[in-house]
Amino acid sequence: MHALLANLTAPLQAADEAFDPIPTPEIEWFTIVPLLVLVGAALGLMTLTAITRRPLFGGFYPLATSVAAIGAAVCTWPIWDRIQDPERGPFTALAGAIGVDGFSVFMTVVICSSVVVAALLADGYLKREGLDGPELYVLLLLSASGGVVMAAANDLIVLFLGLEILSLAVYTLAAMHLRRVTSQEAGIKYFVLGSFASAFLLYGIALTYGATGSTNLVEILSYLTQVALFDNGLLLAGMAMLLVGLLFKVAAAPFHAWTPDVYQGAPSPVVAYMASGVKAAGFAGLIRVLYLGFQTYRVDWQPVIYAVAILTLLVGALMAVVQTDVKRMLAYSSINHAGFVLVAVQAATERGVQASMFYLASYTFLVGGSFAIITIVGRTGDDRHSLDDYRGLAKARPALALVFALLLFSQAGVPFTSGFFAKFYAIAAAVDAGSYPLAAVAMLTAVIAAFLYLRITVSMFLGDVDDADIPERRTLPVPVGAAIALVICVVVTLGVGIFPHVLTGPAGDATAVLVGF
Amino acid sequence: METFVFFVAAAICLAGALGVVLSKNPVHSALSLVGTLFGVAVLFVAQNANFLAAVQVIIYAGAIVVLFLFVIMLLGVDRAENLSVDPLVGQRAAAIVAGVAIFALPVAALATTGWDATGAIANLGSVSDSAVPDVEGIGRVLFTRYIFALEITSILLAIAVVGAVMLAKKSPKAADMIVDLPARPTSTDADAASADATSEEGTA
Amino acid sequence: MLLAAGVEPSWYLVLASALFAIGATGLLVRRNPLVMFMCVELMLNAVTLTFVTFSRMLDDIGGQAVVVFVLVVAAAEVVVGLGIIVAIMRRRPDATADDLALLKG
Amino acid sequence: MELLDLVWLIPALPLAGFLLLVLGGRLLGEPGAGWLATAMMAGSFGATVAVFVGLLDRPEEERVFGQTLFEWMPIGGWDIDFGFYVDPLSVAMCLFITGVGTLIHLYSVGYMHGDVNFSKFFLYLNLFAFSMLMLVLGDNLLLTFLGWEGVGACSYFLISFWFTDPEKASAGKKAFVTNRIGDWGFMVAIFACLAALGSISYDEILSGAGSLSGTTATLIAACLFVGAIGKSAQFPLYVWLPDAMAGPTPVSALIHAATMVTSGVYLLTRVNPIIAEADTWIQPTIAWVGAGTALFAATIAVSQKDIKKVLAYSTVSQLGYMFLAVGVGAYVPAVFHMITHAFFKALLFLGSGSVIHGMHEEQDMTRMGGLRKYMPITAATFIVGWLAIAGVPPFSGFFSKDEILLYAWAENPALWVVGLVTALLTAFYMSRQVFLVFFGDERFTVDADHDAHTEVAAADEGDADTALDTEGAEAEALEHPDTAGAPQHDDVHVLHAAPHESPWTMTLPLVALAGLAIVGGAIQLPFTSDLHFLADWLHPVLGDNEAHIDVATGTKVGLAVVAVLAGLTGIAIAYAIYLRRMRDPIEPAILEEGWRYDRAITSFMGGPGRAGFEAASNFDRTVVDGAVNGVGALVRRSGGGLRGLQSGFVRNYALGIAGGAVLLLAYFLAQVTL
Repeated sequence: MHALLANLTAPLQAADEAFDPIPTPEIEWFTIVPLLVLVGAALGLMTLTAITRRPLFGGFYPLATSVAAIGAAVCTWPIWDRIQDPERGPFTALAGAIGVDGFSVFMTVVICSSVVVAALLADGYLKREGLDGPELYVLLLLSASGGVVMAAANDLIVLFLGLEILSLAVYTLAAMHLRRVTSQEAGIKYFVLGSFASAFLLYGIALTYGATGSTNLVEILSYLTQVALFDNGLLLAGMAMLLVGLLFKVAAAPFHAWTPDVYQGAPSPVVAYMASGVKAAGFAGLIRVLYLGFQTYRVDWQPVIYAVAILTLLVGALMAVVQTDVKRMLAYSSINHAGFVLVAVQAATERGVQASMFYLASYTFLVGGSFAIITIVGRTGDDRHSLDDYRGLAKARPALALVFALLLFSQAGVPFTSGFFAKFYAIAAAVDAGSYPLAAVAMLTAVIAAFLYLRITVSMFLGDVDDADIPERRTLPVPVGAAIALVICVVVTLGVGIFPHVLTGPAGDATAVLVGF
Repeated sequence: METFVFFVAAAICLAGALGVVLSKNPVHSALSLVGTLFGVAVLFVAQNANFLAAVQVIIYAGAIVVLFLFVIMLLGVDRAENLSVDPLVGQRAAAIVAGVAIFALPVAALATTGWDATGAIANLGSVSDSAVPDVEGIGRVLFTRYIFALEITSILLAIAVVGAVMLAKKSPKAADMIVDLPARPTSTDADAASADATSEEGTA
Repeated sequence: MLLAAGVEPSWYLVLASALFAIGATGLLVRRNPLVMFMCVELMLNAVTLTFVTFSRMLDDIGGQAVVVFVLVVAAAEVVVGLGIIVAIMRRRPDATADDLALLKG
Repeated sequence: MELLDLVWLIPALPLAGFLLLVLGGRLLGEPGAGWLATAMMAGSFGATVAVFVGLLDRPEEERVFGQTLFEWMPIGGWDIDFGFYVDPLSVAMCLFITGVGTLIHLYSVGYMHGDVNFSKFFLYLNLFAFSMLMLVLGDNLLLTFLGWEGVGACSYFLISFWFTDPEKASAGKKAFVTNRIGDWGFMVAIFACLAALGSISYDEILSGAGSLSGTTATLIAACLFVGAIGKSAQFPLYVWLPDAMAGPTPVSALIHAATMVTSGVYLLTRVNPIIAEADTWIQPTIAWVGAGTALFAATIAVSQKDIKKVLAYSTVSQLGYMFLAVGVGAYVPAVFHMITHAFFKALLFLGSGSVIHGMHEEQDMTRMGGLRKYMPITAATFIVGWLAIAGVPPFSGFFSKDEILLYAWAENPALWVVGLVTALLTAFYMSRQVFLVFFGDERFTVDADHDAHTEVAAADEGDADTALDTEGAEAEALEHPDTAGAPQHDDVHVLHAAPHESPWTMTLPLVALAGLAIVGGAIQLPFTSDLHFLADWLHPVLGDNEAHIDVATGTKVGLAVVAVLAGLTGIAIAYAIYLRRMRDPIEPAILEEGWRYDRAITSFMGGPGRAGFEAASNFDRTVVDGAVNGVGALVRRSGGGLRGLQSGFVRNYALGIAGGAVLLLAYFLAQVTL
């Protein structure tokens, strides 16, 4: 028996000896604990559901999801601690695949926060719409893991995979409300355009690979600093294609057209995640590629981001003003916000990164809270989003209207809210970099966009209230999860608005150590 | 010899690609796609990427296209599409201009470098070294430099599974569908917007 | 004449660029979501061809390894994409991309 | 020294009041919430006085100091701190903000009696006071800007306080939007300072102003000026202020007369070193915008019927004086007028509130008359305010206005002429108001029994705006006084109860303010520099940037006499038109001429007459208002145009992506030099 076995395995052993064993790289496990927590929680949730067939208790899924996301955020602490240790500092891990630096940690936390908010919102939403099930949470966690990968990606292929992980889950989530025609439409539009854009991104990676011989951002950087590639069309074309894919993800004009349609059609809690987590991950990728890989080619990409920022700001603000659907308004306003982040990004300075990090972090809570309200007001069917549906909200649900007004004013950049400092830093970064016209345009669009937020607020607080309608509105149910999410968002918005250093501090610490910067 | 192979395979690729775009019937498009995939596989072989050629045929032609055909048959959507006219005015012309530009600009980019790649040579290992088969070379790279990328592809596949399950969960009946947008008037939206604007001003 | 000249690696790149452009144009002109999606596959194939060609030009195996990831992504995209398309077209088999235009403005 | 450490208390007390009201406002209810808020303001006033005394103890050159509380925003090289900038200017501002503020808080206790949102009102008032004090005390531009925005937001909330009324809510909206335009200028200025000086703290800005290039200084000054005209309601951004009168009257008094609207003047005074560095066209521009606004608003005020609208345009006009002063480098007179104006305009607004209160929410002056019998205290104090604003010596307004006119004369006699004409008009329309409200016949009847009549009254209020058209009809009604008393007459206002004097909480502030309006001029007496208390006090702030004029004493006296004569002329004309005729109703010809005041103005003043005033009003309504709305329409239109691109077709969107990709590729490849 043994002999037989030995005979059977002998050729295999011979084959083993014929090749050198592959020297697998050392895996610094602690650097990917947040990722593992997110993925593990997703898979655990899925497995548990397969066994138990129903949640352990009401609200189990959102609770588990939030705990996992918070856990992932907490698990960044040892990494942060080590990075901030001046003797060790930032480093690359997993054979150079990921950059472990303050920036990645900061963005990881931002993305995890957006997951918490979205999961809390989803609870009431799914029950209301009769879509109960763990899938949304599983996909949310998996998608966030893609975002975390993007935030740390040190290699274009890893970035691409992260982007696909992030996006594929969100495509599905956008289409998940199968009873709504618009949700289906949102899903397919997002999917077709998303895969179109990622094909460009991939082509860009290929051309960059051809020009530099590597897909690793640090290697690209060192190659570009050693070998001056003047007038290298391949590299420039690769950069252009990469920008197409990344600017699509952050919804910058002229790659923005999907945003309003998808935001309007997709389920509201998912939109909350799209506008915060997905956008933050997209910007993380963009900043990594531009600031790390192509930092020596700053003069080439800076004008492009400059122009795109202007276009994005204007399109977002102008289009938002003429909408009558609140969800769509906020979709356009999110384009305007993306423009502000681009204003910071184009500065190509450390301060620019700090400003964009601050912006993304505060915007995550602003938009999360705003979409919490939209989820609530949307009511069963998720389709009551016109301005008229907000008329007289202040009378029916004063607290809700007040919170929404606060979040909207913050988005408008009114002082004492996080939105003000977000805009302030973004513009200050641009001014610092000498981009005065851009700063002026950014401020101008902030003024234009103020009309929009005011319009919603006015219709909430004024509105010729149809009294017959109020009793119905008074019964607008505010699920526990959404209420918690709102409280979190309001606290952060006001807290950061009054004490901005709670966020500027970490943002400052984080960028000082962006690898290669 | 390679020249001959290149031209034949390139012709197959282009014909297939044009077939995908120009076939009225989606089934024909899918079959043309197989042609392109096959042509690309041949080009892989011509460039010593034997492993990838095999994978290309197995995964792409064997799995992906079959999935396409399966869906077409399942849904019975093999209805011919009228390609003689595009309902979106100007779309086709603009698409062709864009297509030409997307072809020409990378080629122009290539021309600036003297039709050559400018990257670092043999960064992760040689292809031409006959002592190391490409399977081994790829395997080594996948398990060293790209180990993290390789691992996270599992997340991608998990998403594909969960997503497919969720989308296939249950098909709502027509009566349950929520068409939440009122049919819009076909008149120009700008007019409607300005009318709305004036009414807004009126209340102001 | 061309045959005599021997094949230049850059020809592969030009071919890949052509495939990419055809795919992109196809997505812009076709209305059937399935065919549009096939066009995306064409584009991805153009990219894999580019990678393999650069891998040869640079004598670097890394370019080939990347193709494996592209294949995986393509497969996953197909699953999700077809899932969405099936979900929609099961109820509306005749729907074209142009019919899905409720959301606009 | 110890006294100066109390600075933080000045804004902290109103903030504490605000927080307490947020937490327990509903519990406190009426009148507890009001008293709490008032007490906080009074405490703040006390702290300000303490700081003032502390500052007085110091030698002049040590009176400017910053007090950093904590590091606010450590980011990059720009560490912006949270701190106070204490100097004679900010303390002077704080004194009248907290002083007048306390009185208005007290007044509100009576005025808001019975309002369902009583505690909320005081919550906003305290928040406003906090923001305003931060604006004044902040030690850097950003902190000032935060206060600036804070007062704007509070103003917005308070204007829209009765938000169920669409007109009022939309007035709040207008205020918000117009102010954003001004704020844009302010923001640009902040960033320009950051870029040019690397700091926005006043310490560094003011000391570094000399090193600025002329262009930068001009840019900063011009942008701050844009911000100032937005907040201080100067042409063409004044449109929000008259509309803002929709808010409760104490709000009008506090925000739209005494404090917030003067912050533009404060800001320009604060940055006087930058203005000094700027190109020479800046100051004349400020002066002419101010003078133009003053005259323009005064002409509009002449034809207003709403008791508060007259005061609103009057405020715009008086603010114009202050800008005129700033423009000719007369910062001290600007601040001086700001202070006296705070006294008498708050007094007038509160008095008008008292009238409205006593008349049961009637605001149309053509339906008042003879009210001095019913509300003597209000009438007496209002008359004091009237004499002050009309520039009758020795009331405070005379001194401050005279000083401004003096500097204007020294700079450019044309400015002086505009100022003088404005002074005449001011005296005229204020007299008109006083005569229409407190003197003459009662143009209302009291009918306590018929509840039905209150509805008529309510309906009448609705068409206050169209009242201009019914002017003729009303005049005819008065031609036949025997029918005027008939309660059945449609055009005669019917009250369900007699007008009454307001409670002590409302009259006490009136009396206090009237006292201040009388003696307020004492802080800066003319003719001898020994009595220039305010100028001496502000000297550390202004230094040499204050204009020095060299005008003979004889000229000074002459100018003062001319100014007084102008004021008296205005009063006399109004007296002739509005009062003489009323006392003498037997002379129908005079009466007719008199009531048709438009014609009378034409004959008396030889001026543009009704058409002119109407034109000014129309210009206000159509062109300026229209321009503000037009910007909105432009934005909407361009958005509407872009909307066509958002066609809903996924292939169109894909084309956009492909097109963008082509553009990017083309741009990048164009960088390649072959």
